[in-house]
Amino acid sequence: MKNQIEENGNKTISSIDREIVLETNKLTKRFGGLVAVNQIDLKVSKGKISSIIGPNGAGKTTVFNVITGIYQPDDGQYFFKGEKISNLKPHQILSKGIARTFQNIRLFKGMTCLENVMSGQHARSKSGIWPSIFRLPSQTLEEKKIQEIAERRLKQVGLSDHKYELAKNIAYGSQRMLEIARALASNPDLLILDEPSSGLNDKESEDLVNFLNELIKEDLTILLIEHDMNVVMGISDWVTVMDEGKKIAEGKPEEVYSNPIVIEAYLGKEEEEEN
Amino acid sequence: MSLVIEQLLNGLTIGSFYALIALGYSMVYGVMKLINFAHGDLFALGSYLGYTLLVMGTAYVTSILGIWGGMIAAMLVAAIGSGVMGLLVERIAYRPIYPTGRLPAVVSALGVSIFLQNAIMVVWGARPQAYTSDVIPSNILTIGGLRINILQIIILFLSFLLMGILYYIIQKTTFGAAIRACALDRETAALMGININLIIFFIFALGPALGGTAGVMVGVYYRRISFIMGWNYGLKAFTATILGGIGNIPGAMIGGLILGVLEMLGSTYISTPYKDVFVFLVLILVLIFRPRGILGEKVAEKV
Amino acid sequence: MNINNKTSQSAGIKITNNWFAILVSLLFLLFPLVIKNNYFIDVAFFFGIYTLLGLSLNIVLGEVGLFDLGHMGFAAIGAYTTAILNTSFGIPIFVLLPISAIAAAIFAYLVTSPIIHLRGDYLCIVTIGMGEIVRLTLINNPFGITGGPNGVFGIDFPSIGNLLIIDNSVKFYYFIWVAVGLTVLALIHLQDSRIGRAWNCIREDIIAAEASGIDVRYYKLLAFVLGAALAGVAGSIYASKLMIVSPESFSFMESCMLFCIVLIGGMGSIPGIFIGAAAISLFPEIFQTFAQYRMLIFGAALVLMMMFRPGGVWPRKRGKLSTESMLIKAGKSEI
Amino acid sequence: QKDPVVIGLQGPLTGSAAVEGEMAKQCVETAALMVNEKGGILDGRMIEIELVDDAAQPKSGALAAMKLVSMKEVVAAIATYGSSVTQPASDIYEKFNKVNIAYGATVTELSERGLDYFFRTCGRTDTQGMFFAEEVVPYFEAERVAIMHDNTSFALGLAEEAKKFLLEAGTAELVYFDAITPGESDYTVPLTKLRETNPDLFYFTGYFSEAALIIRQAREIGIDAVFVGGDAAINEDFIRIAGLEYASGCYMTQEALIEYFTNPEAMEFKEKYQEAYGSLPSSPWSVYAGDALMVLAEAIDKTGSTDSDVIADYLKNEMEEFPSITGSIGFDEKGDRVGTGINLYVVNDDGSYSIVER
Amino acid sequence: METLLKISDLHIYYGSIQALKGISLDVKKSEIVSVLGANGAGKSTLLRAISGLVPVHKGEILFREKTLKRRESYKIVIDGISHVPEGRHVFATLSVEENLNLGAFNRRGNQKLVSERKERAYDLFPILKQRKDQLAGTLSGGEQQMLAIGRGLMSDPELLLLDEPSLGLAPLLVKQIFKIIKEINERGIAILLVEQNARKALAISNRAYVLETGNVTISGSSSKLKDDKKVQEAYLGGTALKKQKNHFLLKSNI
Ligand SMILES: Nc1ncnc2c1ncn2[C@@H]1O[C@H](COP(=O)(O)OP(=O)(O)OP(=O)(O)O)[C@@H](O)[C@H]1O
Ligand SMILES: Nc1ncnc2c1ncn2[C@@H]1O[C@H](COP(=O)(O)OP(=O)(O)OP(=O)(O)O)[C@@H](O)[C@H]1O
Ligand SMILES: [Mg+2]
Ligand SMILES: [Mg+2]
Repeated sequence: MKNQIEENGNKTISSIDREIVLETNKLTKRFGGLVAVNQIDLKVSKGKISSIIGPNGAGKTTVFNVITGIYQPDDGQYFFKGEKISNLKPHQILSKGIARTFQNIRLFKGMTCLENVMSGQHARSKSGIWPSIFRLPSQTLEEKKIQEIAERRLKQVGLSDHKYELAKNIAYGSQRMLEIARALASNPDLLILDEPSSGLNDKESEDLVNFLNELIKEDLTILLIEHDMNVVMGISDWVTVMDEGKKIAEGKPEEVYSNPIVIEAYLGKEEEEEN
Repeated sequence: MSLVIEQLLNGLTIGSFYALIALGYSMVYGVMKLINFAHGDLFALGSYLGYTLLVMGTAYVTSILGIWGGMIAAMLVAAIGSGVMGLLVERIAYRPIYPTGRLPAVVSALGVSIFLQNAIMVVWGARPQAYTSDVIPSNILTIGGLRINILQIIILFLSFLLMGILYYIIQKTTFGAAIRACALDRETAALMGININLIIFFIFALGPALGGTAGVMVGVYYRRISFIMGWNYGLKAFTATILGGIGNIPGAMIGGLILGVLEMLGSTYISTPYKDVFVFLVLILVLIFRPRGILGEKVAEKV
Repeated sequence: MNINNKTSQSAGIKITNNWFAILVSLLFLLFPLVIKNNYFIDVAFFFGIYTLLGLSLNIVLGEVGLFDLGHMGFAAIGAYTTAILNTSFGIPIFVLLPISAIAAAIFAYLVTSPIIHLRGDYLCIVTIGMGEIVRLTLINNPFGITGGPNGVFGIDFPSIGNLLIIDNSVKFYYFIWVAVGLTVLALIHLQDSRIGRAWNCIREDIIAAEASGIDVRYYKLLAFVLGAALAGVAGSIYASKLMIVSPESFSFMESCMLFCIVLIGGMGSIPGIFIGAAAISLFPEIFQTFAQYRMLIFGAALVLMMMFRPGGVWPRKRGKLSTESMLIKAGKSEI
Repeated sequence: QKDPVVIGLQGPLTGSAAVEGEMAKQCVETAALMVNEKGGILDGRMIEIELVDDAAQPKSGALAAMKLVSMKEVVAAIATYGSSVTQPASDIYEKFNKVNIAYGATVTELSERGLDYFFRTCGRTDTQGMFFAEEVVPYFEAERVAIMHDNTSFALGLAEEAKKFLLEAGTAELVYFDAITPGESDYTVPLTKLRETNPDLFYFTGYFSEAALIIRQAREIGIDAVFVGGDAAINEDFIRIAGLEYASGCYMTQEALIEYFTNPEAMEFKEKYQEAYGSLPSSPWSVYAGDALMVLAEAIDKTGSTDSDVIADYLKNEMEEFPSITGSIGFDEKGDRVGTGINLYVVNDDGSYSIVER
Repeated sequence: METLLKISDLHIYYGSIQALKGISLDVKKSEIVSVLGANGAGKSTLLRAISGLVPVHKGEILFREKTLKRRESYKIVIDGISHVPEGRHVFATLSVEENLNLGAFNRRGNQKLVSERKERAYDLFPILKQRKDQLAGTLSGGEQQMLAIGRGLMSDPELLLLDEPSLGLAPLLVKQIFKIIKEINERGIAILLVEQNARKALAISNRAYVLETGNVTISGSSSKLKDDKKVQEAYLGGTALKKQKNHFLLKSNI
């Protein structure tokens, strides 16, 4: 069994040779006695959509949380564009160019949609306390730019009409999109999405897939966690499968989809109820 | 050596008062996420109720029930009185406000605290009152150079007993689990068939009742009570609550006892007037290293 | 307030409506000219002090959502800095005003930086502890400089040579309200800047704020430092008005009152602070006739106020940004 | 019916010192009653009291003073209890030329500021401190003296004056000098520290409320030094709280203990007060507030004027040995009271007091 | 068949926002009824209204012909309705076992009964038995969902309200959960199922309702709805993707 995993892993890794933006090296995270992430090696290629799938509790979100600095790893390093970013704080990671969304939507609920997206640009702006207090021209100008970009991002996710509404008052699906807009506002090189289609119905998921397919045409890389195979298979260039903190397989979607290990651990046998 | 033991005992005695009051803070906080600033004043109210029964009835109660019976009666009266007042406060001042968040309730709690404190002043007068000696047993024991007040032993025993009972209820029974569940998520608790109002009732009656009992103990032990005592004890008990880990019942007990001992240590080895400075510094140090208090559990906050 | 109407107009600020702001400013400007009673002017002065203190706490509590119940400690640092330096070295008050602000800010930085990561109620007790430590230390007269329980007295009136001496109730009234007006202006600017947004983000969701690139630690500290500096200014003015500072002015209860100011008005709402400060400083005076019963009534009033306006009397409304009208103008001239 | 003469009373009616304010109000009202029953002043005008609360806070004190000075009908003020509140308040009264008589502010410096309208019917801490060091310590032939205060203006002032004169006299050794925090209940820890210094005389300069706890706790942990309280330490409430078994045999340095006065004014005051409130005022300061009213009534009546300068002038220069509640009163140039006699009192086994003859 | 739950003309407001605009629906004994609808359509609100978490503004909810209006939540549980809320809501700092115990809170006196039911829950979800002393907050999403359902069964309900039980679960688990839902139903418990996963929901339910912005727009037997054009368009989208998936399936020969 163990051999089989390694064999499989080796075979698949060899089949990519593109520029790597994000790389983790034996990443490990423990919670008490539980090894949530166990020596994970991950490579994310530039300009592509990569997915992580795996059963609940496999440690996918934890990988994201470590990469984005929310948890500190117990072991291993990770590199972004060749630079070591281990142990940086979340806001530093964002400045490096990694933006993310959360599995359970985390918006600034009491603020307007526009303000939410403007906040996403915090790291890309720099007016300090005095220019702000005195509203110096430089600050005014910067604010204007921030707002312009924010409005553009809102438009991109189709929320222009809601810009003055409080984030908590818009529909759930819109909230997901708003969170993505906020992440995009920082103009990231790598966008990390944690179950973006969770809570969306099939129709909405499809819209999401189309949106991501458009998005990838910008100079951007996307890494996402998904349970919805329709989404994963529809857009991923590369899929990594985790189980119990370990990587059990990776490869092109169709390879992974037919991998018996993955089927056993994650997909389950397809039943004939759907036709 | 006997000096150290004596001092330690003193620290524990005052600490057990803090602990009893802190329990009320902690329980209410746990379930309602509300810092009940009025809790200290409910404690003071208990003290005055006991005083009214024992002293203003000019030892009438004591003559019937005996000194010990009188004391127990006073504690019961104080517990019931403070408990009922706690329920009233919850109904009138907190219940309409909870749904709108935690901070407005803090202001309301401060309002209740100011109200109660001044109400006590208006009813019983601004003069400090005294539990007079004809209603209090008092005996100094000297055991091998160690001077111990019997009352001290009794109070320590009683407060540990009360704390123990409470601990058992909260941690070991399903009812206790229901209380903890309410503390986590009231709506879901209701879906379990838990009567939330019953739990709130229980919390707001029991916390102040313990406080009221402590109020009588303080009166009996130190004799002097005053309308502002609630504020002082309240602040200390709140400190103890946080020190132990807020919302955590064993934490409140341990926090109270440790605070009492800390005060003793600070007063003895640092400086009496700087004692509270020392206590707060230790508290801050503890929080730097244990951001959720001594027993505060690491919340499994999943992102 | 009285001075900010002109500037506020030109900067395109809306408090709610410009005309309303102008009306209020005019009211403040004319008040001492119409009401000649010194008592009422002094009451209005302390209303101003509480407004300034409320505004300073609003940065920490209202904007960032940090549970600060020891804010009077910062005011105490400002007040004592002014008192001690003025009485010992004769440094004029106007020079001490910024020095007090800086002293309070440095103090805030030193004490809050190790504990800034604490959450909610744990931060709350630390701020209470901090306030108490300040007060107790002042009472204990360290190095004989704070005058112990008596405090420090004989503080000068603020003056610039013989040009301007602030020595009566009316002048003090204008002094404090000019300070309030300037502060309001600055805070309105901050509210709709990336700094104000960053603060609000932290209040709404710390983790999301971090993940959005906001250095949470820095902005929390900034709020404390700025809030403390403002409180220091308020303390300094307070000291020069009373000519004495003593520890009982900076008790835990007073910190609680500041807390109430922010919540009565509405978290993060600048007009709300005026309402809250009015409630806290005017109520007890209005109820003077009830003598012993006045605090009883005051307590009940606090409860009632929260019952009927739990979100504050004048909560901050969000929607269009106040900067927007200005931005369009600026944008045009720029491009 | 003629217009009344209005006299202001500023005091802590709420807050931590509310007990003092309440009693001051009662005493002043009793004193006013005494004057009014005799036909008032200025040919039949009654005295009326205007009450303002300062909550024992400097800020509220300043506002309270401002309120009184802005009321035209208020002729003079009895103000106020605490020293740090009196400070800004007296500045305001001074600025608006209004006679103000403090009744509990004993800090020495208050009358050293050259104010024209500031008076006090209470004594200064330095005289009492001196009395302790130069009369009380030798009387007990004490060799080891412990002084404890509670870090309030008054108690600290008295303790420091006592310490100063004690060190100057050099007759006894000061083995303990420290503060406790008022408002707490348990003082066994500092007392245990005190016990270890083995004093034979224990001077507590704070208030009765803590004094009562301290004497009990001190005796219970085995401190058998002679206990002497300052003039705020021992009164009826002290005896009630401490219990007679602990209170009897305690001493106090005391200027004006109302129980002990037998002059006609005091007897009348006591009778009226007791009639109205059931017991005697337990604080000496409140009686001084009553004195202040008597003094003001006398000055207004004698001069026939309600002008501040006339009254102030009369108080400083004309008034001598005016028989008031706590004995004869006059004022020196600084506005300090002259003609008080400090005495050492002892609490007897039945709860009464007697002066200790030296 | 006997009608268990009958809702007629239900109106619900959140402040000034109207979430439900006159809904009528019924659930018969031992059937599975699913409620489909877009986000914010009011599906959760419907369930919350049934279990008394939000006040009814207008209309009627009858459970076994007794009104549930203004009835407190805990009594509704005792009446025999159990609600497994959206987003699991397990008690994070309580152990798995304590969570289960609370599910049978109204029977807390009867130790034997509680253990029996607990065993039944463990039978259904063996993984929970392994984790019984672990704090619920540290379970993975799927485990938490199982715990939430298991806990909901502890009160031995006649009607189980499930709010998006498959939310955020891995495909394997989704299948498992649906299988378990079926199993539970086979024990005679009626189920009102709210789901985003329309396909799967329709596959196991007898009847279904489609909710759109507070109104029931389509209802009928599940098989009928599956073939409904509008339903297919709005809720069973992704046909293109699906084909792709089947293609992989063929390739993998399973
Ligand atoms: N803060 C934490 N404390 C303790 N355990 C944690 C914490 N966060 C995650 N875990 C545990 O780590 C493991 C991996 O969790 P993670 O959230 O990464 O899973 P996941 O793969 O994202 O699952 P899902 O698909 O359900 O979101 C789980 O067993 C979880 O219970
Ligand atoms: N507590 C609340 N306060 C105000 N409005 C609310 C509240 N809860 C829900 N709503 C609103 O009521 C409507 C229905 O919400 P509900 O949660 O019932 O939708 P849903 O169909 O369950 O959606 P989802 O698929 O996202 O769970 C939505 O517009 C929502 O914004
Ligand atoms: Mg996850
Ligand atoms: Mg829902």
